[in-house]
Amino acid sequence: MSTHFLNVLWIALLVATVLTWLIGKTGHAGTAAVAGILVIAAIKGWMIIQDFMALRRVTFLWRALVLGWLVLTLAIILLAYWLGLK
Amino acid sequence: MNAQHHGHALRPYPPGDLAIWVFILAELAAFFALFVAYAFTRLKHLALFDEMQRTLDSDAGMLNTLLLITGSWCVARAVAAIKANHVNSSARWLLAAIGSGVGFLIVKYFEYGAKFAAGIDLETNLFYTFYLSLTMFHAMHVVLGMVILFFVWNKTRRGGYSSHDHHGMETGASYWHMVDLVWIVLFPLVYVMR
Amino acid sequence: MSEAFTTSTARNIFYGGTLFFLLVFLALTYQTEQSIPSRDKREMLADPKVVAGKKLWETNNCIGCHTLLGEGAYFAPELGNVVKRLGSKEAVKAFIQSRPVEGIPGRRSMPQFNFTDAQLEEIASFLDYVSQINTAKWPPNIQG
Amino acid sequence: MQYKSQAVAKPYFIAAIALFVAQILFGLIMGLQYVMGDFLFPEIPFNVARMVHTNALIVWLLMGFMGAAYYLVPEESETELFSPKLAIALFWIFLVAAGLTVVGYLTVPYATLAKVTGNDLLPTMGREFLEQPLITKLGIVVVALAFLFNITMTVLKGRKTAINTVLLIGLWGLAIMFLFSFVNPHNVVRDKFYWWWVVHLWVEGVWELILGSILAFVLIKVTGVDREVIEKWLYVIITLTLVTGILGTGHHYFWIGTPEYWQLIGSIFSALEPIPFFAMTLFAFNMVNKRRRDHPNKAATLWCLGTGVMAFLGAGVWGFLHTLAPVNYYTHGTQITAAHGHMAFYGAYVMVNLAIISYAMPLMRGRAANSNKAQVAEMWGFWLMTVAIVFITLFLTAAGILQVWLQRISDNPLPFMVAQDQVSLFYWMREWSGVVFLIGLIVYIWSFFIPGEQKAAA
Repeated sequence: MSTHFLNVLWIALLVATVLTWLIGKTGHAGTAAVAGILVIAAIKGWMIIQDFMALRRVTFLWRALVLGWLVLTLAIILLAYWLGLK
Repeated sequence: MNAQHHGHALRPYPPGDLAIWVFILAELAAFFALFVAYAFTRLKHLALFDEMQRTLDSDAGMLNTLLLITGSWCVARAVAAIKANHVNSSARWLLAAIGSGVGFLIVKYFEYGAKFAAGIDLETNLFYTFYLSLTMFHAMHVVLGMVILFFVWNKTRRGGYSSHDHHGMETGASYWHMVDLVWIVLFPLVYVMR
Repeated sequence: MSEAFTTSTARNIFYGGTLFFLLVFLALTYQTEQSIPSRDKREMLADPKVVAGKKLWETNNCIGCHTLLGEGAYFAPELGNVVKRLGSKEAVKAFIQSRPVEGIPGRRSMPQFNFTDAQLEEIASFLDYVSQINTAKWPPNIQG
Repeated sequence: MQYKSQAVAKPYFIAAIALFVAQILFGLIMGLQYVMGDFLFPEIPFNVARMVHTNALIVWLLMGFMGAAYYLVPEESETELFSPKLAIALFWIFLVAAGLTVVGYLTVPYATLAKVTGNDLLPTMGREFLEQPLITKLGIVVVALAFLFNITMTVLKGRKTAINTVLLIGLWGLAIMFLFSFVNPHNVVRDKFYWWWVVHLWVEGVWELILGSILAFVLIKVTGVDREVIEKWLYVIITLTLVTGILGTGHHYFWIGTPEYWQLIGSIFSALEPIPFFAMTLFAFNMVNKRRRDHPNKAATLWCLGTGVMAFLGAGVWGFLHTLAPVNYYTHGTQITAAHGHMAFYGAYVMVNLAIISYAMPLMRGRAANSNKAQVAEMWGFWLMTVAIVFITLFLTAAGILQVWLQRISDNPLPFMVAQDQVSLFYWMREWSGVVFLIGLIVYIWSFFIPGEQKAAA
């Protein structure tokens, strides 16, 4: 993993974090905000798992376990929020 | 080791010791259960959760996210450095990661301090039960991660790891990334989304 | 496999993980001790009858048939809320006193313990104390 | 058997099985009292039968653990036991104390027993599972300390392996947690809070370490799989056990006056408690599949596999069924709890004891394994007892569900005793399953008396 790529990733994660924070700060709520925030969280989690944890070059099973955790967790949260928005 | 950089062969096991991965998966399962419990309890008490969430300090939450991401990045750089046999540089990156952990705890100290000063505790209401259980449990993981990183740093600076042997460092690094990963879900869930 | 998974790491994780969760548990224990005075009606323990009643409860092995706040044997009714269920301490005392020595043919029966009036008052006071503990709305209804 | 002193385990195992018989007989008495309320009344009231049933269980499991420790520690440490004489002396002290306690339960009213055994000095009696008189409790502490001294000295002078280290941690934990049986505050909430430190942190904590190390030892012996591999599994399993089990204590703190955040913590961590049991099942089957030798003792292998499966079902699945706070609100203190208790104790602790007994007894009697005929009888015992416990559990679960419905959920909740009458059919079926269990136990014991025809132990 090149260090340059790690640096770019780091900056991207920082920006994404500020973005999430801004959505909350500006008082956004409801379907669009929840969906946006969860998508950002998914992307951030995905980057961390693939490149910081370095599972990108590991067999499918291990990646599936951890990425699956991320997707399942966010999906269930989405479901619970969606039920609350109805 | 070459295959890892250039080839297409997939490694059979994740970086670090398998034992830590079993532990990581168990921890992820615990946090999964906590997150799901939070989301569905909120569903039953929407008004309370939305109202109480506004009393949280989302600036502190954001700052802590930045710190943990930075800590994760430092550890990733430390692993990259040791793979290039840059022992001193690797040790410095580890120290920086521990530093970000210290920063996280300082922010938490002020955040909790404000809450406790307002007389809030685990039993104030259901939202605060969740907020405090989740974040304190996570903060203890930060502490554990720092303890692990401390041992890894100590061994690194004594020349215990090299480009050939950094199994132990990857073990500690994997745990630290897990602590970051969990927070990536926790922050929007508890501080931001409504 | 052997390189990916070492016994020494597994051992260290065992010690570290156990210590970690033990500390969390002890911290929660401390918090619980700080917090329960608001729920456990400890002020009622100032009455020596309640303390004596607990000892009678124990030395007659009531827990061997009954549950108390849901813990014990499941052979006889829950007693954590029995004062409320029967309506008064007097009703509880009357029930205990009325048990036939030889039991009831074909049915479960509580033994006759031949308590004195003072002892009956102590047991009833103890059960009254337990019935006032804040149990997070358990049991679901008066039947226990 | 590689070391002479391992033979001290034999009386422990024999006494364990004898107490096992007593436990089952009193279990059958209680089962009958559930449907024929006046059976043996007032001679042996239900609470007395129950004390004998549960205390005999605890004592025989402890006897088994001690026997297992005496058997496996010399072999693991590759040295003779520190003091075989002490081990034999402790055996008689423990057995006589246990016998006298049972005689006390059966012959004197409990209140009188409390009076004459010094309960007034330090009231500890009359709490579930900790009914033993003060002097018996003190005796247990003395025996446990002397036993631990003996075992620890043996390990210290010999080889330290993961198996004997984990066993030692488990046994020390067992002794230390037992000290909380002397903590009995007047405050019922605090009384219950610390009572669980003995009960829960035993069976869902340190006992699982003992279980894990005994199972690992027998699996090494019967499968010939590398120690390295088995020891890694052992560490991973016990890590998962304590990581989930310590905070899992919270599932007992839902409704006893403790703060309500325990509903969250207890639900989460006890929901994870099946994981170590599942890992144990995988472990047992994996090791047997990877076996490098076909050990002549097929029965011992069967008990090991049985432990994996039944502990997972009883402790894992049946525990999970009613551990989440919203479910437990309705099931707390009903026959559901009894159903879980029966299968969990049998699956985890009874079976692991029978596994080490099955493995070690033939060796102590001078043969590698029992004759084919004896093993077949033993396996019949295995299946009869295991199937019987499954049915006991199923019938108690059915009784529990019906009880919860009638007494707690329906629009017109019935009084306890009325609901009990409604479920009596299931109690009858449970009692008949209990009879089958007893038959299984008799067959199991009979298998010890079938002569061995196999060659002498290697």
